[in-house]
Amino acid sequence: MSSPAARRLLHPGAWWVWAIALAATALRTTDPLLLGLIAVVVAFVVSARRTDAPWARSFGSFLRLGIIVIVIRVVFQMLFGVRVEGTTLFTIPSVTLPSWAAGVSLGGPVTAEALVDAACQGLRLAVVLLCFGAASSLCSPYRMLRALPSALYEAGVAITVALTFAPQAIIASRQVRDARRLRGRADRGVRAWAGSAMPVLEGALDRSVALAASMDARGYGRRGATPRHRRRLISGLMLLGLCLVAVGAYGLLDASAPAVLRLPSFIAGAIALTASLVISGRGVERTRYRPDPWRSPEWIVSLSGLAALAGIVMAAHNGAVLEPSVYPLTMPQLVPLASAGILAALLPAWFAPRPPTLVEPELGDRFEVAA
Amino acid sequence: MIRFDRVSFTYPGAATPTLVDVDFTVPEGELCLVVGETGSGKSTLLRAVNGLVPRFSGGLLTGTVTVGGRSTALVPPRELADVVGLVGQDPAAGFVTDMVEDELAHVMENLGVAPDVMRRRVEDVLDLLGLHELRNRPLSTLSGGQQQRVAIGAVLTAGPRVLVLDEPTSALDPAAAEEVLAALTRLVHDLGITVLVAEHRLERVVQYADSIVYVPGDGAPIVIGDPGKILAGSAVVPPIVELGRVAGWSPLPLSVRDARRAATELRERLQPFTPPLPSAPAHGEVVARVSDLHAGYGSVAALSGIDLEVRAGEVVALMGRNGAGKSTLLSHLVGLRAPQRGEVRVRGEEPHRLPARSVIRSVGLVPQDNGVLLYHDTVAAECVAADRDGDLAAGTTRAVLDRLVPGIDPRSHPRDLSEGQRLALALAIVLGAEPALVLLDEPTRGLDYGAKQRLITMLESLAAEGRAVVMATHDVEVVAAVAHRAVVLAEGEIVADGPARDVVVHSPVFAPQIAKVLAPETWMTVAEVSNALASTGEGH
Amino acid sequence: MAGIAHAGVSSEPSEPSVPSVPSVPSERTSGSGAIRLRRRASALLLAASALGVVAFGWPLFASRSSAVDLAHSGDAPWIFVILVPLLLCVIMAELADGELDAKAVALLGVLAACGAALRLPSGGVAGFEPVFFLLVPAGRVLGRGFGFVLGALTLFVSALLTGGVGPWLPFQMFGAAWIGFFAGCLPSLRGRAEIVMLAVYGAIAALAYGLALNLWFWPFAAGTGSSISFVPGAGLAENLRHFWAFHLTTSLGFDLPRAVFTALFLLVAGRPILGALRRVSRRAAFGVAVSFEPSLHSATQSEPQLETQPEPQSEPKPEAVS
Amino acid sequence: MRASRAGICAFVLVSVSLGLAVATAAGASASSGPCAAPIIGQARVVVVVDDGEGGPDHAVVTCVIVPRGTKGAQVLAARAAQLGTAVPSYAGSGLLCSIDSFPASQCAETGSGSYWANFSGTDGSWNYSTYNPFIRRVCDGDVEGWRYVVRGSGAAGDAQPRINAATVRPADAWGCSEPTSAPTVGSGAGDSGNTTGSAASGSTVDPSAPVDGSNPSATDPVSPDPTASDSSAAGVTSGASGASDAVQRDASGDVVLASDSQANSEGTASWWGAGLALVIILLLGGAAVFRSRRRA
Repeated sequence: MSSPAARRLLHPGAWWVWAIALAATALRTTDPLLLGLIAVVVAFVVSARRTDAPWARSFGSFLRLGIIVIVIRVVFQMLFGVRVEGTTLFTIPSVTLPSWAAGVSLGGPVTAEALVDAACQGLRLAVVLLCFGAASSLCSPYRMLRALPSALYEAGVAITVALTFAPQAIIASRQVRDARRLRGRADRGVRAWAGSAMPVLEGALDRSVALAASMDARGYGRRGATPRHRRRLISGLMLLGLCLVAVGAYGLLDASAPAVLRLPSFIAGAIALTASLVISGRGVERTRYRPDPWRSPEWIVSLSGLAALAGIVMAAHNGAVLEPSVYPLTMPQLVPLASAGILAALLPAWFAPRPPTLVEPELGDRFEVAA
Repeated sequence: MIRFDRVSFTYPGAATPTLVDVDFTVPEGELCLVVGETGSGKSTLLRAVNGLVPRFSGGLLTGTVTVGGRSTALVPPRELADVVGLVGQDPAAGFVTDMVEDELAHVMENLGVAPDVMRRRVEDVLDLLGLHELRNRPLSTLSGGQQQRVAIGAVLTAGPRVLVLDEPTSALDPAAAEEVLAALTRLVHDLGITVLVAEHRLERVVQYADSIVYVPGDGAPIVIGDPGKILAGSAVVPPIVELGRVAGWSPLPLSVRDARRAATELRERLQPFTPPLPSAPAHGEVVARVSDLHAGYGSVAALSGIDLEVRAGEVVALMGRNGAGKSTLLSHLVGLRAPQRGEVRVRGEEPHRLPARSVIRSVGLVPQDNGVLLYHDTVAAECVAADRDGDLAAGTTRAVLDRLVPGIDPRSHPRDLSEGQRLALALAIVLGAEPALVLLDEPTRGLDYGAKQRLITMLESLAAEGRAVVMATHDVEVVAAVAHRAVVLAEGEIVADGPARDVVVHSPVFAPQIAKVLAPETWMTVAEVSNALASTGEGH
Repeated sequence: MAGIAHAGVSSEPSEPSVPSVPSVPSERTSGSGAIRLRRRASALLLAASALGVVAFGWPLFASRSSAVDLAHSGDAPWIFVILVPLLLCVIMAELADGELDAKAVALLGVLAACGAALRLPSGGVAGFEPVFFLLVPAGRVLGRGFGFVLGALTLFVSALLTGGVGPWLPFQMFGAAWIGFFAGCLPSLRGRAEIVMLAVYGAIAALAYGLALNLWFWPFAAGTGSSISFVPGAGLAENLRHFWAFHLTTSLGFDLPRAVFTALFLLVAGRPILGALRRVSRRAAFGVAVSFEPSLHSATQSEPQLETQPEPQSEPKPEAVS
Repeated sequence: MRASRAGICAFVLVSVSLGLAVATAAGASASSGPCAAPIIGQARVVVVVDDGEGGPDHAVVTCVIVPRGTKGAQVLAARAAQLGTAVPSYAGSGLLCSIDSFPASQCAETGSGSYWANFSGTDGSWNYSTYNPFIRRVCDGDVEGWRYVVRGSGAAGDAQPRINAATVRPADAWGCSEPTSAPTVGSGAGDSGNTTGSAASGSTVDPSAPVDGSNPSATDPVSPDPTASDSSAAGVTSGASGASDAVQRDASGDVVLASDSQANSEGTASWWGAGLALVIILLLGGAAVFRSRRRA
């Protein structure tokens, strides 16, 4: 079944909901089967629906990062892990660091159980990272900025300017490095790099002044300062939100704190803060040009992610074993409900619209245009 | 529509006012041209229209500037966005977003225009400026002319009644300039928008102008009036007007068409004379030889099969569209790139193999954006550094600079210099090492007539010293004045190579105004004509 | 005293009829430079930053078998990953409110772009973090508010460009923001002393940055049940010892060279960068007096609007305009 | 190029998860079951774990059935497996650090004098004992008490588990001497079951235990008296959410058959599911790599 809609970019919000939900799913299990499932599902969807934009090529590096995380966890376990009695694989000669290095003792016998445990923990973290990687390689940053709340408009504009200008800055630095040769200086090496920084910076700063003038002339920043009464309301909300969040944090950190102080107050605080953002965005007469629509594909994508989360939560509620014991080593079983949910998260690979092929010139042409 | 009422303006910390007692009115629906030397305060004047001066720049403004009935003293520039649209000198520097469509919509988002209206206006402007096929393109991939048109569109969508442009065509090749000017005249005629344009290249704009504001600078009073009358008395005039003066026509012709009508008699007077032959030293030794040069970026081929010889003492003009490969050829000549195929030899050496220190002795390049040559925070420091780089005798560069443009304050920041002064500084840095081959990329962009004249004399003296000069340029008048040879590039190939006169005169695009007026005769510059006429004067 | 307050544009009341008494004259401002820090804003900044500290250092405060101890539940610690971006948003909105005018935004965007571009080749790999090269002088010249926002934006932009939006991003943003902020709080020295001060600060900042981010990553990287992983409720000293061991064994090797690089670069290129920034803050005319006067012999229709700021107020602070 | 490297990484990641799955699959399975009537060759050990937090009912009472002569450490491990909680961790010296990953600090606090004190409640009252779980072997009916003592003396005076040892002790303990003939002890088993249940009070017995496919209940009582096992099963699972097991048994007249068939089906099902999952993972991963290669 191919995408019904024409080629367009999916609403970034949808992708993020999908990815975060999958990450939350991954956090609820150490079952290598489920984690593996999530990983491949994410990878498959990315391979099916990513663009060719520079940021969309980042998934590979997230994969590498995942491997590194797992390795780190295992190595730490081998070096620093507390010795749990189990089937010993091999033994590392044990050393004790000097006291200024906290007198940690390294090495000792390494057991299969400990390794498997560490690897599972690492795999979980790696999969969570993969979910983030998927989101950031599936969404165009420009689109994300368009979805920013109105209170962050200024910051959003600054970021847009930066995103637009960064490639030009790189080209400029290349030209400057060429220019060093024109002045008879070495054109490679660290000194060249440092030397090229200055003219680029100068040019950039000049440009910023020109840009500011043009923005000013084009009606930027008519927002002005917020009127006092709304100002008070906003500050009140922010204060309230911060306090609630602080209480929530305390609840998380102190076991003896009543449970009400934990998630509820956290959520309440978050809501208050968000509300303050929304309100401070109000009363600014500003409009969006062709905002991203939220149509059925968006629903499908976000819901499919949430399905995975729901699946694993229900499975846990039904008492399925999501963290198989490693001592003694037991066979992780396929938890049908959870697996089904995770597989549901594959839907975007077919139901999300194909991204448009964007006109992104080679840097070379850019150079020609710029030169 | 625009009313300056006894306006004077002083920049913060400046001793003398930049504008003194400016007092004029531009009626609705006129295209008004602002002319004047660099630094005479044209830009200040333009920015005063929507209040960027003084609100953005700071400083003291006396008198009142009124636009569409609103005084800039009462309303900040951003509140005037729907009355005045201002397009700066470098359109690319003013872009906020990355896509054409978003850029067009940006101003309306700020003004809070209703979405459906926004959509409609964007479509209108896309059609009005012929941008519809570019709507989904990243701005960075547009050509100069397209960028300029997008920049105009980006202010037009707010529906302003006044449009202010600062040198819209000075960075463009003739074709692109035509695009932009056509768009402008269309705005004036169809929508009755009042347009205020500052432009150095009068020859391009003056024929469209309904009136001219002449800013003499140095506090002299500003003159406004009918183009013909103003230009009669102004110091900066297009070649065609000069010709008119020489030939003693009145009223002075502003367009080639008028001139040709008036020129029949002049052509007869010039019958007996033949234009002087190109004074190229045909047998200077070959400084640079390019043979079968191929180059490209990834898949796109920038140069294919270039063969070129440059001899000592000749000035070669490199012409052609943007992206025709001019810059690429220059960067090969100076050894910034290694040829993919074929070879480049300057004085027998391959420049890209030479170490930087020895390259600068045989070939020097002044890039288009000469700012990239300047690292230091004072002119003096630049000169000293240049001496050190080329291990020259201390003060060499400074001496060269003084010969080119005397009296630049050594303490001033290179980026605060005027275009002409900066070019001179960059050129001095390059010339310090006395290269046999001097390359210039678009040297005349942003130069006014005076600065151009100085540039021309610089180039002539260089040629006289026996250096070879290759300059990539769009400026046909400069080519006509100084170039011995013209080479036209198109899509990475040489389509014409020969004496400047033969190449330039017969091309519809590259022909200078005088040639257009006096065709089929092959006169190119007013100087030639006036010399000829002077000799007739002796004749009788 | 207002850096940009009286540059005209920013403090301009949006309704034209009001002659421009600056809109917030009553509030004394605790900041200077491109972005003014009003009292409320700085208070909020303080509170939010305090929470940020908790978000970074919760392993040190957690009590035994509390919700966050990783042995029990997987996702409680991740709540902080959600919290921090929210805090950042709130701070941004508060700082931006009526303060981020065109000049500040353009400068922010361009500088952030430069920072990100510097970062692109190295990808911000440990041992080489060029962001500080620009961030520290910028915070120094353009004020702490600007420094804070710039720090956050730079890392955000470079993450967007490289598609590296991970859970660590908000924490990186917070860390860099603090560096920019404190760079704006340094004492006003001049000349050689200033450069040295910046270099020292840069080194310290680089070390602190590495330490803070490590502190966040610690529980996830080291898990529990090892002699370098965090121990809920075992007390600060105990945990610090473990963390120190972790930091030492994992990342100090990268942080030290980074600190050295930063210090050296600032020593070498500090002066020109400061110069460039000061020049632009002069050209952008942060905090220069704007004044209109009726021409002496003009009988224009509307009552002449006097808009002159008294000089002492509009005299910009050294940070804003050198 | 990039894509292909990404593909390789994907493969590595997938294979890591596969490897883990296989490795864990290699592991043995632990036994579980209620403290029903005694079984020949098996020892029923009541393990009381009290971390000292919350109220007395916070203590976790579990009945673990292990082969006779099992070492204490294995008993704890089996218990952990049965409850699905984390593995007990030990210091290098063999000193017990944490049960059910409490304290989370593992062995970090041992220096401060806080430790898991061990008591033997086999004779109905708690006796402080200092035994090495790696050495001592258990007998049927043993009651092991573990109490986490904060900054204790490390001597007999330290706090005891807050549960009456007598109430949790199986009345029909054979001790270390094995009888030759199976006795009839319905009431005892029943009451033991009930006490366990009440002491467990819902918070303790892991709901997943009955449906835990990884523990095919090989030791399901081959008991002469179904009612006993019924009541006991009901007793144990009463507090727990998943009473399905008991219910099912009530429904089906024949206990042995039902439970056995169930056990077998579960045992095979786990292998089945795992295999299925692995296949899916391989397919999807391969597809992803293929796509990204083709794109590059």
